[in-house]
Amino acid sequence: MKFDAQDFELVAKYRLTPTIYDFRLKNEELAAITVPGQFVHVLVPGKTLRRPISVCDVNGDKIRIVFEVRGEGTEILAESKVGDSINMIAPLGKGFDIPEDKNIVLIGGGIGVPPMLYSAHAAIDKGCRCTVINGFRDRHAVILSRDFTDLGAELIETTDDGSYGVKGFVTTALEKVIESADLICACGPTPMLKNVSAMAALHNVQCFVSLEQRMACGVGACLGCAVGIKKDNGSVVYKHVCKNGPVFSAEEVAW
Amino acid sequence: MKFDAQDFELVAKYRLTPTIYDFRLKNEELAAITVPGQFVHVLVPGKTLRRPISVCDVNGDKIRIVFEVRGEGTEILAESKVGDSINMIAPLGKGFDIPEDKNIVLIGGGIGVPPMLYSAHAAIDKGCRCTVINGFRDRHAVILSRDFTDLGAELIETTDDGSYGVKGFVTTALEKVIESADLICACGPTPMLKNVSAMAALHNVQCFVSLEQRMACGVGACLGCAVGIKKDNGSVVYKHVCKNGPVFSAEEVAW
Amino acid sequence: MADLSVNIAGVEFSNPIIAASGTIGFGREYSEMYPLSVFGGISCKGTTLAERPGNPPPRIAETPMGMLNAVGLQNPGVEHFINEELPWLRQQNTVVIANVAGSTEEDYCKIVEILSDSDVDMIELNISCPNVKKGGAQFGTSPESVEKITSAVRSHCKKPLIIKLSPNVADIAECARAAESAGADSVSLINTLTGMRIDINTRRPIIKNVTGGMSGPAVFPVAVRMVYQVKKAVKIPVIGLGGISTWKDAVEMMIAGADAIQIGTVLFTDPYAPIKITEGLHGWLDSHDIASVRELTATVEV
Amino acid sequence: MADLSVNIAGVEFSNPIIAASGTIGFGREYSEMYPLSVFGGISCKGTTLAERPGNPPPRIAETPMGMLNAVGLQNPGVEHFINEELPWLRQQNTVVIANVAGSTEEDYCKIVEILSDSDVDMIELNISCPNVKKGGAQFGTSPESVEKITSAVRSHCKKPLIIKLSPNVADIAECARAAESAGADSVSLINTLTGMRIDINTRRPIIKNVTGGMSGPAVFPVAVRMVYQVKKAVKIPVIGLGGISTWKDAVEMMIAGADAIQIGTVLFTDPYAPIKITEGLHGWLDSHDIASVRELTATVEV
Ligand SMILES: Cc1cc2nc3c(=O)[nH]c(=O)nc-3n(C[C@H](O)[C@H](O)[C@H](O)COP(=O)(O)OP(=O)(O)OC[C@H]3O[C@@H](n4cnc5c(N)ncnc54)[C@H](O)[C@@H]3O)c2cc1C
Ligand SMILES: Cc1cc2nc3c(=O)[nH]c(=O)nc-3n(C[C@H](O)[C@H](O)[C@H](O)COP(=O)(O)OP(=O)(O)OC[C@H]3O[C@@H](n4cnc5c(N)ncnc54)[C@H](O)[C@@H]3O)c2cc1C
Ligand SMILES: Cc1cc2nc3c(=O)[nH]c(=O)nc-3n(C[C@H](O)[C@H](O)[C@H](O)COP(=O)(O)O)c2cc1C
Ligand SMILES: Cc1cc2nc3c(=O)[nH]c(=O)nc-3n(C[C@H](O)[C@H](O)[C@H](O)COP(=O)(O)O)c2cc1C
Ligand code: FES
Ligand code: FES
Repeated sequence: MKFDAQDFELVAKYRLTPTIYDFRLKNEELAAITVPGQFVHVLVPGKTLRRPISVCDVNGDKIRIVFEVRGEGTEILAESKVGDSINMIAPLGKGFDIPEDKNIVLIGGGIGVPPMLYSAHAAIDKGCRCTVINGFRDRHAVILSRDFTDLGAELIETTDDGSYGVKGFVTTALEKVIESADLICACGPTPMLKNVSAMAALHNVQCFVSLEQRMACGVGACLGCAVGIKKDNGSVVYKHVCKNGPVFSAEEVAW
Repeated sequence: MKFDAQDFELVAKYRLTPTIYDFRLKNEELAAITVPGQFVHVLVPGKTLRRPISVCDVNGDKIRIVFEVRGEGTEILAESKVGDSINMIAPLGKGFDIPEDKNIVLIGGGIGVPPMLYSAHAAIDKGCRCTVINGFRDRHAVILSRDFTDLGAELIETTDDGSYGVKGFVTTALEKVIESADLICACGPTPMLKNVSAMAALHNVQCFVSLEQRMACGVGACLGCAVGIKKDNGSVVYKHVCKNGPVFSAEEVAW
Repeated sequence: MADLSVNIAGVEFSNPIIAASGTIGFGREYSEMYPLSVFGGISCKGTTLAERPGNPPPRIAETPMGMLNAVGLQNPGVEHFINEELPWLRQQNTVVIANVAGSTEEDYCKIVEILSDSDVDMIELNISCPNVKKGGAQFGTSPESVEKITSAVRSHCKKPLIIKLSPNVADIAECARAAESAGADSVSLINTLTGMRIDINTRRPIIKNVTGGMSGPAVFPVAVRMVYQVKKAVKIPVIGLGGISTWKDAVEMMIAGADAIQIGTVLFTDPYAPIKITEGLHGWLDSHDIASVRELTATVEV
Repeated sequence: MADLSVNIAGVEFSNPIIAASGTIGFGREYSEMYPLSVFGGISCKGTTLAERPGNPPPRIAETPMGMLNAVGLQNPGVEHFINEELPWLRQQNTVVIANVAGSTEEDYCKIVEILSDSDVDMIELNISCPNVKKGGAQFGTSPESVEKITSAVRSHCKKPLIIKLSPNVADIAECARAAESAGADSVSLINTLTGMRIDINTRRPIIKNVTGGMSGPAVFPVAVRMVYQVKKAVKIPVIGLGGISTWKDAVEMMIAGADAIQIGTVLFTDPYAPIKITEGLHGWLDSHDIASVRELTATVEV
């Protein structure tokens, strides 16, 4: 089995900010086979399409997801109660390929921060030196700081307005640490990923990014979640975020 | 004000049978102006059309409704929790005209029983002698017995299969008491109402029936809930259950 | 606060929200809940020359995020409308639109002539009612028939004339063009999509008329698409409707191409929808520093 | 237990539930969750002569009880299908239907010729894809064009031929009749209704292609109506689809006139839908003492 649609029991629920929720969900079978960067496709009662949410962390038989209420679907999801069954197709997609014993820089922007926690978790387990740069709009949007430092990652936090941590974008912070990096993994808004990719290319550092696209099936069948990918000959083909991604090598993305 | 769409607070909720629920809802303004035989038009989350439900009783600022789970809408409604706000357009329609000091026979069939409770309540308040005949499929479907006897009504209960009360239909019981009746009021399935009406006509007793029809607006604007009504000249016109009814004089209904 | 007024074919509306024909009758019932002036205008129940009994029940069925209806144009006839309903409606401080249906071209012309001498502000021609056996639907199904009925009626019509288009066609933009070239002052769209539901236990259609007209949120994406296509095809004002239920839908419909909107089915779900939509429009326009709702029309960037 | 098998144009299906084209690809992904033999058949992703890149993203939008898509026929071409997908699919113990699209009549004929020599069981002609700029849609918009493309393809087709009809027409029964008289062995309907959504903040269409095809529960009543109309118009088997999401919907669609059904969008909501629908059918048929699902077809009493 690579993935399946099954019920997960919501065993704990926290509110990290007024709009961001932290769910802990239990399913022994499916939690166990998840790797960093993969996502779950969540059924929302009353909605035709499921919502893709990255796995924020895995602990034993529990999956953690952290999501922001953006529209109707995530609003309904946020109303779930501990004890509820939530149907998810999991685990989905191709995650980050975390190497052993390297200098790795993980970058999260806003609601792109959660998947980097599981990545940091895995990187530290694999003996990497792990620098995490998380960027937020302002101090009210900051999430998961303790989770990263508890892991033993070196954490740099930036806010656009300087109301918390370093003022500026993640790239400002990245510039200072990029020289010693073997690998960069990033998740966040497209402009941020584009800038991070450009900087990585400039410094010749390998870089992987996690992309978003609107999805229907979530498993690679409907071809809905297209993203332009450069082929070796320079031409662009559409690959699919749910199956070929969400993690892509930065240099192959046709931004 | 004749009616309005407002929130009612669900203050108590009981389950009378595995599929029948008893809701007590509070709204001072609107509860106060309701008369027996009127209904409320209930908003169901996620559904385009509201559900019409008869008022089962009114006590001060509280309205009571008793409904059966039939399809998706009533299923969602049944999941409401005490403390929830339920939006209802209320009170709607033309109810039973309960006279003073008469011999009145009230007949309820199945889920047509609830509105007869408020009618009995009003009839007894107005000094009527009140005989109630309630018919059910079998003993598992019997509801509200204590409520009627507590009021001081004379209660006759029938079941189709004889598993409780008198075996047979309400008309079997009606036949025994009709001679002394000044007025019959009935609510229930159409075949029952038709038979009751025929018997009333035969014995020359005035009879009013509460009809059902699928509704959209519930207030008389969309002309959706048509029912054929005989005019004096014998021709049939469509009137509307929500506005001209749900209570009609039995002799004017074009069955 | 932003200016919500719009002008359709020379008629001023205090806001762009019009009650859709057939969903609010002649307004009396909803006036129990709030003043009808919350609507920029009201399109009255479809009116025919003579009284019509309408279809046998059931006339209503629920569908996923929508409904079917086959009321069949039950109405008291145009004389009754003018004598009994219009005087009262006239005092409600909202634009009054008569919605007209007929079985023959002569019917349409005659009733439009009668209404032209009445106090109504505008006439909306329902050439697309799918729920009556004779007449109605066939006038709206091809550009040729739209052109023919519009021309015929035009010469009898002294009021601004709105042609209401059917979505049950292969190319609605062609129909709109036909209406425009035949002299329509505006088009409104969409009327209902023809649908059907069956009770699996009785194996009978839920709607006695067999088929009915589908409306409500389910049809909204189809309506947005058609309004977008029609707006590109004609110069006359476009009134957009079909499934609008929130202020966001209203904004979306206007951005797609609507100069004004109508709301119907949502009134059944929430009678207070027009008030909520107005409030939502004000809030959104103000927070985006948009001075007039008219600035939204047809601003979609493709 | 009731017999669920159906026979469409000489091809035996173990049950009447077919995966709708474009929603299950070539089946590999869903086979991770359950054997594809839960489906009576699979209609594969629309295949063209040459590989096609498809439309730029976004290709998907949600709508009330439905969705829009404008994938734009991204597919690896017919040769790849035959060489890389078909051999595997053949072993999955389900009827394999190739779904074909083209930009020109010649395209259609050529690809059908190639598929006629392959191992597929049936060919479904998508003459109604609304999401590609060139070709596709215009073949399905009038009875004349349906007749023309069907006749042309027929003479090249050695497999049972299903014509898939577009709902974006004024009279779908006419289109079905045209397909039948030109030699179609079956018709399937409905393809998607054209719709549009706009992001009010960016004022851009959510779907990059501007419009997209609407599917899902919202369209179910339209599909039921059309299947009912088509079944009355033709003698060839009718495959009904559009918004089916429960076993009750499946029963309703068959009662309306379908000999078999397809399910698409519901797979996104619940991949296990085919299994639940099969179970539901068994339960309902048995409790009603109906020996075969075939007894349901076209039994609506009007
Ligand atoms: C691989 C992947 C991982 C993600 N991980 C997370 C995460 O860990 N935490 C988190 O908060 N969000 C995450 N997102 C974004 C999340 O999927 C959207 O915020 C969510 O789908 C919005 O749904 P809604 O009901 O709130 O919005 P609506 O606007 O009601 O959604 C309407 C439709 O658009 C889709 N949609 C809207 N925005 C997006 C988006 N940004 N990406 C994809 N589809 C979208 C919805 O899925 C739905 O189909 C991820 C997206 C992807 C593709
Ligand atoms: C005036 C009036 C008073 C009523 N009082 C009561 C009551 O006190 N208790 C009670 O249990 N039921 C009552 N009913 C019936 C109740 O309205 C239906 O059982 C209910 O609407 C079914 O909704 P659903 O979501 O369960 O079914 P669904 O099948 O999901 O409903 C689909 C649509 O059909 C309509 N519908 C289905 N059955 C009926 C019906 N019998 N009458 C009218 N509309 C229907 C629904 O309102 C909805 O619009 C009353 C009906 C009317 C007209
Ligand atoms: C119950 C009902 C009755 C209707 N009667 C008419 C009518 O008489 N004339 C007309 O032009 N449209 C009529 N319509 C169509 C509506 O005016 C409107 O075009 C359609 O419902 C789509 O809008 P909505 O989704 O906002 O309801 C009716 C619709 C409903 C639901
Ligand atoms: C993502 C997606 C892709 C589709 N691709 C095709 C296709 O390639 N060929 C085709 O004939 N129909 C295609 N369709 C239409 C479906 O086969 C079906 O006709 C439609 O979705 C209605 O059924 P449903 O509501 O069950 O999904 C596609 C539908 C979707 C949602
Ligand atoms: S969502 Fe279906 S292919 Fe990605
Ligand atoms: S439900 Fe609208 S008139 Fe009765």
